[in-house]
Amino acid sequence: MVSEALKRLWHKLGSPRWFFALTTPWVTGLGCAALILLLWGTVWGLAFAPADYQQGNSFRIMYVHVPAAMLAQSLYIGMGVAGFVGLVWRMKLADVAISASLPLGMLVTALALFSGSVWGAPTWGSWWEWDGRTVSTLVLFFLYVGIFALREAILDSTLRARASALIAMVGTINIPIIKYSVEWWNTLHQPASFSLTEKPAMPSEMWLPLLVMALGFYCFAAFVVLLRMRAEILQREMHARWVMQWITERRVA
Amino acid sequence: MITSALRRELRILVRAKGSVINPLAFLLLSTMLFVIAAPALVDEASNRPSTLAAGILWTLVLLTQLLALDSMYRRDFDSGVLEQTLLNAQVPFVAVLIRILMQWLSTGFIIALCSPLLGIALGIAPKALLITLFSMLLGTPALSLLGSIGASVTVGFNRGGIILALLVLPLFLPTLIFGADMINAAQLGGSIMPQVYALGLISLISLAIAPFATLAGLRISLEMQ
Amino acid sequence: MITSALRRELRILVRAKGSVINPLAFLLLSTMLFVIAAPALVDEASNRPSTLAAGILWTLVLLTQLLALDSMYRRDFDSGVLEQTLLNAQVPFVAVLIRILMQWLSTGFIIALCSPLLGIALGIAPKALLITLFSMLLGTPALSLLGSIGASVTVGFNRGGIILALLVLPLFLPTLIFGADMINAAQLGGSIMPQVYALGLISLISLAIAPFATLAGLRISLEMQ
Amino acid sequence: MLTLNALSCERDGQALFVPLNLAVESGDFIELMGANGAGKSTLLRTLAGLHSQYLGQYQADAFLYQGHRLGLDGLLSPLENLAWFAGLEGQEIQRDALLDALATTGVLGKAFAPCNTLSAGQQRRAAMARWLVSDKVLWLLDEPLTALDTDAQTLLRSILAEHCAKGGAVVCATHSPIDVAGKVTVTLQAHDELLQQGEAH
Amino acid sequence: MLTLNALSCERDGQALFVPLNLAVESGDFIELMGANGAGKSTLLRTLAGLHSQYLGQYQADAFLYQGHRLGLDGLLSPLENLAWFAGLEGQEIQRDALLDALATTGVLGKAFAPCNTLSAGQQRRAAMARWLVSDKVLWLLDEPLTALDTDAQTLLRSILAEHCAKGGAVVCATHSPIDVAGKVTVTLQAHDELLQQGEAH
Ligand code: HEM
Ligand SMILES: Nc1ncnc2c1ncn2[C@@H]1O[C@H](COP(=O)(O)OP(=O)(O)OP(=O)(O)O)[C@@H](O)[C@H]1O
Ligand SMILES: Nc1ncnc2c1ncn2[C@@H]1O[C@H](COP(=O)(O)OP(=O)(O)OP(=O)(O)O)[C@@H](O)[C@H]1O
Ligand SMILES: [Mg+2]
Ligand SMILES: [Mg+2]
Repeated sequence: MVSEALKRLWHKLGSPRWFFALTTPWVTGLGCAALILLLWGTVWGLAFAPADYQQGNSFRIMYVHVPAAMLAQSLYIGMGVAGFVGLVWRMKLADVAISASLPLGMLVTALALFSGSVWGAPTWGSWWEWDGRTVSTLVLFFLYVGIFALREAILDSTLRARASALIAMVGTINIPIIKYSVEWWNTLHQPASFSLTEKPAMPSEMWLPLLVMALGFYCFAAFVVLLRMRAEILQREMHARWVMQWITERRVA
Repeated sequence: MITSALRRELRILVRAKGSVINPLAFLLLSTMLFVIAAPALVDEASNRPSTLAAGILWTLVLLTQLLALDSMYRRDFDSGVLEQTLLNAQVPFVAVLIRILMQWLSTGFIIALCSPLLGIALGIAPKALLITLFSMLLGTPALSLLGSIGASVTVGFNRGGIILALLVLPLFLPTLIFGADMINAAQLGGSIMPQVYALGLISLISLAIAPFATLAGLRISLEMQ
Repeated sequence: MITSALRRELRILVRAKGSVINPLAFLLLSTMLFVIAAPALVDEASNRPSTLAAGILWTLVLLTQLLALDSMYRRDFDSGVLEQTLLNAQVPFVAVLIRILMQWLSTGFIIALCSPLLGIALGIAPKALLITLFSMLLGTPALSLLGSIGASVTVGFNRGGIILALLVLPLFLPTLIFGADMINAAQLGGSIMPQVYALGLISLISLAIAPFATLAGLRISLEMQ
Repeated sequence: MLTLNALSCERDGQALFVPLNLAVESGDFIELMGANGAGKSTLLRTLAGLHSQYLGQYQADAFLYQGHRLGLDGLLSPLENLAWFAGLEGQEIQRDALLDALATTGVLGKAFAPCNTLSAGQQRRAAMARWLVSDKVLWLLDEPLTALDTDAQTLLRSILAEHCAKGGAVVCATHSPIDVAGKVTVTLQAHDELLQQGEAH
Repeated sequence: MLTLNALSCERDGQALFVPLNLAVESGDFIELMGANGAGKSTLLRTLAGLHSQYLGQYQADAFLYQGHRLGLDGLLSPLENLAWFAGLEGQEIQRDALLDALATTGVLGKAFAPCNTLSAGQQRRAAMARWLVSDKVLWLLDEPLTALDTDAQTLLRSILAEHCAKGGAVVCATHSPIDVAGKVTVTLQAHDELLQQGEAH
């Protein structure tokens, strides 16, 4: 009984139409949450949080940098999971998810790199330092670019889906290895003068806004990915009857 | 099946002698370029053990491997041998494994054998030359294995070469780091065991993933026709 | 004829976007690998102007160019477009020249534009960054031109990639030396005019030789079928 | 040996031809015809498991597939290619049997020359020799007449007829009819033709 | 238009076929036959200037050569390929004329799809469209019937007949006879056959 129900649910999950219907109410919710959290976090972080006693106001870049860096990794892992699901169960939705998160992931990684460099200029005295985290973020960026290039190169949509699922999966397996090795390398060679590994002892007025910002980033990402997935579904199922219906209903409303 | 596949690979190796000699020649040439373009490198090395040399050597090995990977499945793909292999082999898994093994023998293995020589050219401390060889033997299998995955997915493209690089070089990073580190540890007289474990682990994990992923990649490429 | 050939090249460039983005990505990646494998490089650079960095940058540009060269004529050769071009073009010379120009635009030119960035990563002195760009603009045409000769001769081989490297890298050597030297001279505050003349001369001589030699090479490759 | 159940191949999500039902038994010779682009090659690749976008079901016995790419290694001679192929299938390799097969298809004279120095027809003949040493019963062939001269065309016919007589089965895409006794011609009807005739689904 | 004077092609220093004398005039249709490996493809490549090992002389007018490799860029559509080809020859490009040519050969429906997504026969048809827009008088064709369906085969015949009727000339290697009025069949006799018959040179 239970397994039957699970099977049916699983089958349903694979249906773009069902996904589309299910997520319709989420879009506005996520969008609003993202907007509110980001606004709240920004105002709090930029205007009300106390300045750092060492770095002054430049530390406020943290409110962009840290959430961006976290999101960059999460999105890649999400792609890996989607890749696994797509390869094993041949679920079309998985590829929709990959194609929806890929550009956002690249952008967010670029943002983490950029904000990090901008932050590095006043704190490290240089735009770029070769350190464990900077390198693993850079490698993450290249992993994204690799999948992007691969997708560009394959015309057929089914094959594109399978190839990028495979590569996303292999990349995800390797992410821990890469991270571990890069950190090892850093500890051996770099003086720990600017080590990021220690959690800075921040007062709560400083990290609470960070938490809000991080939540905001994640909501924003969920919102964008969802929106892009829905757009992609509409495009892929352009000729299906339910899409026509949906469009006419919206016209009427 | 294994003997006849091995026999074929050996024959091709003998006919296309280039496949053994060329990667080596490329490595020698690019090492030479380096030494010419950056003579300061060797100058400094003559004074104290150079931690640069190990990194440069390993990077060049990576790039050489990359160049060789591009043609790993291309010939078989274009001629239809690949599709026949996957369709008719009793165990396609074994066929792929043999291919990877031969690729390693004709690149990584040969490179490893010659690495002490290159180490000398780049100014690696004499006592670390044997460890250089050892680090290559331990690390290059991972390059062939992980590279095979990238090669299998890109073999259907005309412009595969550089997409392959993008896919594969990030995966090569850990090998590079531990490989270079092992040589440096030997130069500085420290323990090399952590690096040995790390390299071995990476090669083992690659061995576990690569044949399956390669098979999947080849199947995808064959559908592209 | 020129407009229609240019239009075709542009279309292919747009369809196979990889051909512009990928060499650049490869260059960035291999630079990163270098710095990771040899962090001492940048450490030392931060103390005094690094004469190593210029050499390494130019060597990496050479290797990138090499990777891109392999596919320069391959697609056209395999599809038979090459044979039709040589048979039907009003002036085959011009057709080849256009091909080389586009190859340069999609590799050397783009690389040149991004070279200051790489210079920063490798620790080239800020005052020499503009000269870095300039040396790339002056030197990379020679790479495309000379490389085209090698690519034309090896396009008929399956394992062209590495033979190509062997043929072409020695030809690249003068460009490498003068290019790296020019940056170093700028870093040390010396005159760069001798290197400018030398690089310009090399590119001009290559321009005079390459199209004819490429045509001859392509004819030979076409006979191999 | 081979059954197709409302099978229709897809490219980019579009069905190519009107769904096909077919049951191939031992001894059958199926001639697959249809206009250029009807989907013959795609159908054969699907049956060989090299194309996974399709509607309907099929089920196939152990098969031999011969597509446009011959599967001969250009650096190896026909004999070496044959030996490798036999080994791949796990057969015992008998050099004389292989040479016999090459003699039958008329490329004994080139048995030791690298395949990329063979003419188009000679390469086809070398590939045909492979069918003779294979023990697969179902043959899936894509335009096997290509590049064959008149002698070789006759030879091909007799090889196919003999294979069917021995209890094998052949599915063969072709544009010029192949005279084999008892053949069944299946014509693929392109899906858009059907739509044009107003019989929209 | 084309004259062959005791021409015999060589491979690895071995003459392939008995030297050939031939004078092709405007309106001629030459059907080039011969066993697999007789040297048809090599002869055509020689005439096109793509093979330089031969004995004897030949002289040819401006020609169009169509070998086994079609000369279509896989990334470009048939229309774009045609436009490029016309530009290469220095012709004024008229998009409508190109589309007309594609319509004649029956690939108008694929005029805008990348060539590597066309079926074997569709690619051949696209290549045929190129002959129609070319202004070369002498056509050198290597097995043009390959992969064409029955419609396209008929079309090919009529295109060739029309070209000859308009004062062109065609030399065409083929294994199945092409019915064009007034055709001349030249059969290449392999050199080693000759040797076997004891008429050593
Ligand atoms: C381009 C340069 C930089 C890159 C690529 C980078 C990358 C990263 C990454 C990947 C994280 C981890 C996010 C997570 O927890 O998942 C991180 C966190 C962080 N980074 Fe950066 N970073 C850069 C520069 C900087 C600079 C210059 C500073 C300030 C001195 C800085 C301060 C921080 C802080 C405070 C955290 C949070 C640490 C924690 O919570 O564990 N970063 N960065
Ligand atoms: N690249 C090559 N190198 C050496 N010999 C070759 C090469 N290509 C063909 N040959 C040999 O030259 C001879 C003639 O080949 P060619 O391709 O011209 O024959 P053909 O008449 O076109 O045959 P087919 O009907 O099979 O197409 C053959 O015996 C072949 O083995
Ligand atoms: N790689 C591809 N990607 C997308 N579409 C393709 C691809 N290959 C073929 N097609 C399309 O699929 C259809 C069927 O092609 P297929 O090669 O199966 O035809 P066919 O019946 O074998 O034709 P022919 O007689 O010309 O060989 C064609 O319309 C073609 O345009
Ligand atoms: Mg077909
Ligand atoms: Mg021929």
